[in-house]
Amino acid sequence: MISSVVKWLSEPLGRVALLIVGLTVISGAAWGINVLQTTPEQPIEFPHVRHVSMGIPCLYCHPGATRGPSAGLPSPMKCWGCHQQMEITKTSPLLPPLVAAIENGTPLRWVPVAQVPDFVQFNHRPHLAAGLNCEDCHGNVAQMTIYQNPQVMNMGWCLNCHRERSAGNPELEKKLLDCGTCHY
Amino acid sequence: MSNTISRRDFLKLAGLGAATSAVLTGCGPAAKYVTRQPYFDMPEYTYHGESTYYATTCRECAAGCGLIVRTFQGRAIKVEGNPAHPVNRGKTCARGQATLQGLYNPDRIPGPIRQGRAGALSRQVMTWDEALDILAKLFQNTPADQMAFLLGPAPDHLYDLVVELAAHLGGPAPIRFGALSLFEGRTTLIQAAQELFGQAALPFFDLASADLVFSFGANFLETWISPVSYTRGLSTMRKGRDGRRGILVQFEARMSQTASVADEWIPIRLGSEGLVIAALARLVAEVQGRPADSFQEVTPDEAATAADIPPEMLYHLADRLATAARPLVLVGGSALAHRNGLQVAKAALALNALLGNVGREGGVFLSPPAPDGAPHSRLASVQEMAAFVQRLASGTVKTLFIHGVNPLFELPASLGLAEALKNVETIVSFATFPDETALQADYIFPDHHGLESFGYQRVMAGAKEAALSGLQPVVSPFHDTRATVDLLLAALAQAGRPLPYSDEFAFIQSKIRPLMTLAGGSFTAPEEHTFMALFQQHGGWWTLNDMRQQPSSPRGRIAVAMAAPEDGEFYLLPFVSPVLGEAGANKPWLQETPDPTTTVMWNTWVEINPKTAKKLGIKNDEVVRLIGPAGAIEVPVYVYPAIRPDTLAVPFGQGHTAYGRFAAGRGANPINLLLPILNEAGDLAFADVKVRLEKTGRKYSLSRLESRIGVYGEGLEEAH
Amino acid sequence: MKPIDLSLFGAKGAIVEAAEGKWGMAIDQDLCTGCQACVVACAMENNVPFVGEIDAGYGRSMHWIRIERFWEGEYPEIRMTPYRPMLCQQCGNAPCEPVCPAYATVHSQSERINLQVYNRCVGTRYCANNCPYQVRSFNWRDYTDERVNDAIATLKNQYNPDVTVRRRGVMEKCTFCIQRIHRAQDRAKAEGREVQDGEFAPACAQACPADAIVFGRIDDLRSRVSRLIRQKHGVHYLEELGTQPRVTYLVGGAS
Amino acid sequence: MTEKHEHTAERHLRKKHLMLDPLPRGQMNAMVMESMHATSWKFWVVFAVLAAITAWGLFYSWGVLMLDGLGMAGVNRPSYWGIFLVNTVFWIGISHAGTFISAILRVFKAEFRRPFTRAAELMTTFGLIQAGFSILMHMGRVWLAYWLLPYPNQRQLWPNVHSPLTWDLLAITTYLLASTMYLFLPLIPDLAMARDRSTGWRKTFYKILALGFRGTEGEWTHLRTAMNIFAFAIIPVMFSVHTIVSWDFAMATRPGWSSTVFGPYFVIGALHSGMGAVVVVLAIVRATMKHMDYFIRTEHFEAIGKLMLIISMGWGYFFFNDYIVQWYGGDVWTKQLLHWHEAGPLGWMWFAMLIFNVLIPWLVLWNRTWRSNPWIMLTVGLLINVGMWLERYIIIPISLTINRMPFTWRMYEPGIEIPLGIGTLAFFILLYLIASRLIPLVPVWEVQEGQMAHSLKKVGRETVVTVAELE
Repeated sequence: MISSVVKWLSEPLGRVALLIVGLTVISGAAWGINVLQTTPEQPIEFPHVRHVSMGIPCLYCHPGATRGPSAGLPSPMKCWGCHQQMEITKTSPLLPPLVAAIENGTPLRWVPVAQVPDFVQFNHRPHLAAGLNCEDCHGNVAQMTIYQNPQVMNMGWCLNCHRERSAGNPELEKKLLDCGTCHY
Repeated sequence: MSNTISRRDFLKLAGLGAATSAVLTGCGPAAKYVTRQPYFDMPEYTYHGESTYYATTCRECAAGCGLIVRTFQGRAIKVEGNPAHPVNRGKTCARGQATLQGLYNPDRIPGPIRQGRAGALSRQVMTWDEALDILAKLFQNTPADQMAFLLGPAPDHLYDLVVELAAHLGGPAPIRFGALSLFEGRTTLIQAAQELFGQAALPFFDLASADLVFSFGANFLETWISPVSYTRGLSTMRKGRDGRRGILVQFEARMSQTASVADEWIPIRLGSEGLVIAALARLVAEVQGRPADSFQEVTPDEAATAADIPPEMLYHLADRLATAARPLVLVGGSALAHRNGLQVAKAALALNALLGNVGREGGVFLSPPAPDGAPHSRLASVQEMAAFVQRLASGTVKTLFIHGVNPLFELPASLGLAEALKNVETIVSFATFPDETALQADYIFPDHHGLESFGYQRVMAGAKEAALSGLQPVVSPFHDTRATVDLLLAALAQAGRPLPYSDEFAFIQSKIRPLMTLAGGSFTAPEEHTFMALFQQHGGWWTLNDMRQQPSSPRGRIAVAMAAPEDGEFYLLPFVSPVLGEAGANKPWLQETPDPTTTVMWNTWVEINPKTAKKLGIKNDEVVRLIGPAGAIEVPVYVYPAIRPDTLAVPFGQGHTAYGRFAAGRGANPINLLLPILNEAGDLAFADVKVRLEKTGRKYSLSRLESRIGVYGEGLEEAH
Repeated sequence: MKPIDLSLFGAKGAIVEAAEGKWGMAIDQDLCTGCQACVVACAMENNVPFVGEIDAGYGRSMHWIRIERFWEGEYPEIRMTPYRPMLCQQCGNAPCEPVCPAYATVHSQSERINLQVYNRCVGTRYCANNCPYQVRSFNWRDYTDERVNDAIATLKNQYNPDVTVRRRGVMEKCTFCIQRIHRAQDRAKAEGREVQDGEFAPACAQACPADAIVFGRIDDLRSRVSRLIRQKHGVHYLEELGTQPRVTYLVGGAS
Repeated sequence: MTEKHEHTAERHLRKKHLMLDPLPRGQMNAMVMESMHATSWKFWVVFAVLAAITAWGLFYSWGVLMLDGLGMAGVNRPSYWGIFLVNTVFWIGISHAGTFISAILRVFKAEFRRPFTRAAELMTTFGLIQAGFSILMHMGRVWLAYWLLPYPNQRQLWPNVHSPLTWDLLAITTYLLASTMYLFLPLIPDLAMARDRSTGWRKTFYKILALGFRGTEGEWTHLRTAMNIFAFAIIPVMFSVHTIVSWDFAMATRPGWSSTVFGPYFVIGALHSGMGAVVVVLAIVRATMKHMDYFIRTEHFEAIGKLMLIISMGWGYFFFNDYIVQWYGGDVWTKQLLHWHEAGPLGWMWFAMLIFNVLIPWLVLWNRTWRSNPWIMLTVGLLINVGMWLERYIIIPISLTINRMPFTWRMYEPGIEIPLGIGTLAFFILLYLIASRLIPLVPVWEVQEGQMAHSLKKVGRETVVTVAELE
């Protein structure tokens, strides 16, 4: 029985069948990867590039970074502070959701992209205090529209930097390589 | 086409790996990923990832402990004590800690409901406009004297408003009730102070500075009056003054949690408390060579026999009391729950006077008055509740409003409230949870949870300072609920009989305003808005100096005797569950918190002395039927080594038929065994009840934290 | 002679640290009233799940701190032993650490406490077997999953975002509220100072109405906790096992 | 075969001893082949039942366990390890006899081993599979079990080499690999024999497995050398594995576990249960498979019986040694524990263990007639296995009840462990069933080799057995 199947697979029709199965598997996998990696749909396709090029510092909209764990996502009122004075607010096809949010008093449901799992306790403040800049981890946001992580934010990536920075300093090594620094 | 993998593709592949490993290692449902409402207009001081802390007041009981609630992105995360608050000084009890489980309880009433006295929570949701219409019509159409308000012990601002409302409409004043007050013997204590000192105030026992405390029946470490404050008192006493550690002696028929912490536990027979106090008083007087006044007729030997303790013990105790530097006699709870409870309370206060510690550090004071000068509203005694039930039964009440109390659970069924409610045309409940009483209402217009509410609570006991504890919402309402004060004000306005307050906050402000002019407070402010802001920020306003009242010298005669119980096999001692209190049963974490003395979780039990159990052939976990004068309950047995052989004890707190998934159908309610037998002050003489015990032949495994092998040696019998 | 540096042998998980430790706790059993405020406070702070009546009665309750008590004598000469809050002793030489095959329970070099790394845990439960104090609790079921326990759907709103929510198959235990340690240290560092004694406390110590639990630096002789543990009536339970517990129990009371 | 002039004594010897009762090679091969092919409907019924039990008990229940968490089982505080670990130790114990019989007896040239080395070796491999299942089931997050393997990863995390569980994993893996090799090597000539005597898919199957073995002198030399190396090498591995298993307990800071004698005590215990299991397997194989009564004779039961008696005595000695030291030590917790063992609610297990492991073997196995009866031996073997399972049950969940925190002492009541345990047992038997249809359960070449080496010689009036040294 088995041998006849094997034999059939070596025939032209069998080979076609093999090809179809193979293609299905590969395209399924590709679709899966794509679904997982598509940047999430944001309420507004926010052009970081334009804002950064105007010279707005990251901390203007994400001020939490210097104070604690989360950098924060701006509320509509923050956007409105500038946008109410700008002509483009009325004309841009991107901005009706903002106008609607202001008019209705509803929030904009931004989808956080740079996220770590629940079992990782990340704190922005010490990273900035240690002299890191936003772009060291978040990449060149000045060239992005919707933010995308420039690399996978996983433990190996974290540890690499922690190792480099603490090398040769036993006290710092204790702190930066301690499991309990991030996991509790 | 390039056949090298681009950097982006590589990241995608790596991302797939990351996603897979996130699935594999996932520890979620993550605390961070709880659905949250993003801010529309973020307050300036709120940054994502940083917590905001709000001061408010605990509403799990009426003691009025100050809380600091940690909130994070619009959710209340953790409750801590307010370190500045005079009642609890930064500490909390277990019930206070679990208050968030009430706020986020899955069984809260989500919005106004046309309940129609259905047995279960009705699904007929209304809008608040409809609710308002109904209320307004009720105010318009019900004659004021046919309207009745039944309120709980908290919050005080609602009570104040309803008092004004009733006066405004010309109806009878609202009545307040809470099961804790029933078990504490508050009315009796106040009445005793009134009769003995001529001042109607709750006695304040200064535990912290005493060095020898005799406590009769008062479970002050559990639920009695202000447990956090009294625990601090005990702690201070234990830490000692000048290196001398204070001693606590507890007289109780059952080793309660308080007794278990005491240095000595003296198991006197229920009902003999008055005699023992009187005998001690006589002996102390003898030692000190002073006249014993009303206690002259008491024979110590007879008292000892009645209490079932050796007479030498009584002499010895009296000696210690007489020679102690700062002795204190404390009385409350089951000691007052006898027909002669008022005499017991008076005897204890008189003994304190005899010891010369009235109005002295480490002695007895009277609680400070409310800072705004308003008299503390006394909760109704069972006598007054019985009269109220009579009023309801007679059909003279057309509309009944109920807030903050669950009388169908908290009052003995023998009072006949359930029947009486049928004679009330319309019942409106403002309950937050679907408790037994709320389900019997025609409408439920749910109030906010305490942590979502404005308000204030007068601190009645527990602090030396006069304090008005403030409530403010720490989170925006989780459900479509509405503050009852707002609702009442709006309904009155709609009914065309408005009160002069625009809303709840304005009402509170009008009540706080007089404090601005008082000196010696915890803060001052030049103008009203600042004062209000500081009031919220500090969690209330209190005086900085000691405002306890000095009792005047005692007068009058006291006649104590052995209390005469009803007929029956065993004394019954119902006690409030130290962990659940009267309303904690709907909080899963409190259910799972072990009872301190028995370590039982999630259920009701009856405590039986091992000797009695052996005599009756009863083992642990056997379900027995307790038959009281007014009813019967079935509960599993806990063979408890520290209870008198003639006494059975059952905790109060479970046995709900409603009140959410964690409470309903769990355990039994001992209060339904009781007849409305009262003491002279009108409090329930619940300790004068005797019960019969019957086996049912069934078993129910009680969940205990402790090991029956390790603690009781089960299975290791011959080991020692 | 130079002392031997154990870390040279790679004894990272099981390293015997310097005797003094860093964080420690003193629990005065004479003051403890058994009121369970610490138990509930801990659960609220650390997202500890409840397990229901049957599991709780079967030794599966998840409390990170439990209050023990025993009996002495028989009625009427019966006495309850002082309440004994039992929690992870954060042993300097912890028996749980070397036995974990995955390094999920390790000693923190910087905070000198025992860590439980939830996401590394594979659930062999060896650590819990080997813990002489029996203070580790295991997630026997998915108690925190709203598909299993639908009450979680609303109760999860009170979850502390600073503490991982554990799922089935993972061991957990008291962490000395390491999230609070980190927060305090972070704040102090941002303000350019050291953490002050009494600046923060774990949830249990903060709630304790009797002030029976005191927490702080035991390597600082001036801290309140080290003054307390130097009193004569301090004991370390099961210290004969060489565990170097960091929780000192004060027994017998003042004077 | 029978010759007229043969003495009765000689006839008796031949009837009794397989080695002296040779059959022509071809006939013997045919017998073995037939035993594999002769499959009655009864076999399929048993097969279906076992497969169903395995599917339900092992795989379905395990799925439930994984989805719902270990709450489905009876494990609790303080009995964090339950029947899972009991079964793990039990199966590892069972697996020991295979190698013991095969390797030790081969090294010491014990001739009676020849017909049943194969069945015993299979037990090692199949038992280890069940042990592996049992320990994997016990993990809270089994889907992460690969974290216990040392593999390079970007997090730079490795397994903890301080943990006895890591040692265990290494030891068991080594043992599984080594014993599988050791099973396979002696199988090669038989596979080649089967290849030459079968057609169809069986032929392909044997062709692949026989690795082109033709039976040349060179091949035999290589095979013998390899088998010799493995036989010697696997003995220390076997001892170390069960010693390491015992260290899971002995290294812990628990009363009753922290015992220096646990290593050898566990090894002897493993042999005890393993020998019992071998006897059971042999009795069943002999009774149910065709022609097996030729290969497996009462002389084998008799010889194994002697070994079992010695091992039982050894087990008794180590048990006493462990007990007396623990008892004399006087540690308060250990005293409680010993009392709990004997007088606790499950005290009957303790006595049953002693009766099954010591009393019954000693009463039965001293008698040659009883020893030679397969059915009596089957019973004794089963009882010993029950006794040894109880021993592990006493060491794990019952001992775990007693620790240094009396507030937590609690009994253990198994839950889903029971179907899971039954599942492993069913799977074990199922694997035997499958093997009995696929590979010769008797190593034909080894029997033939033995028969060639044995002959009867007359010395004076006595007929004696002589054995020629072949290797």
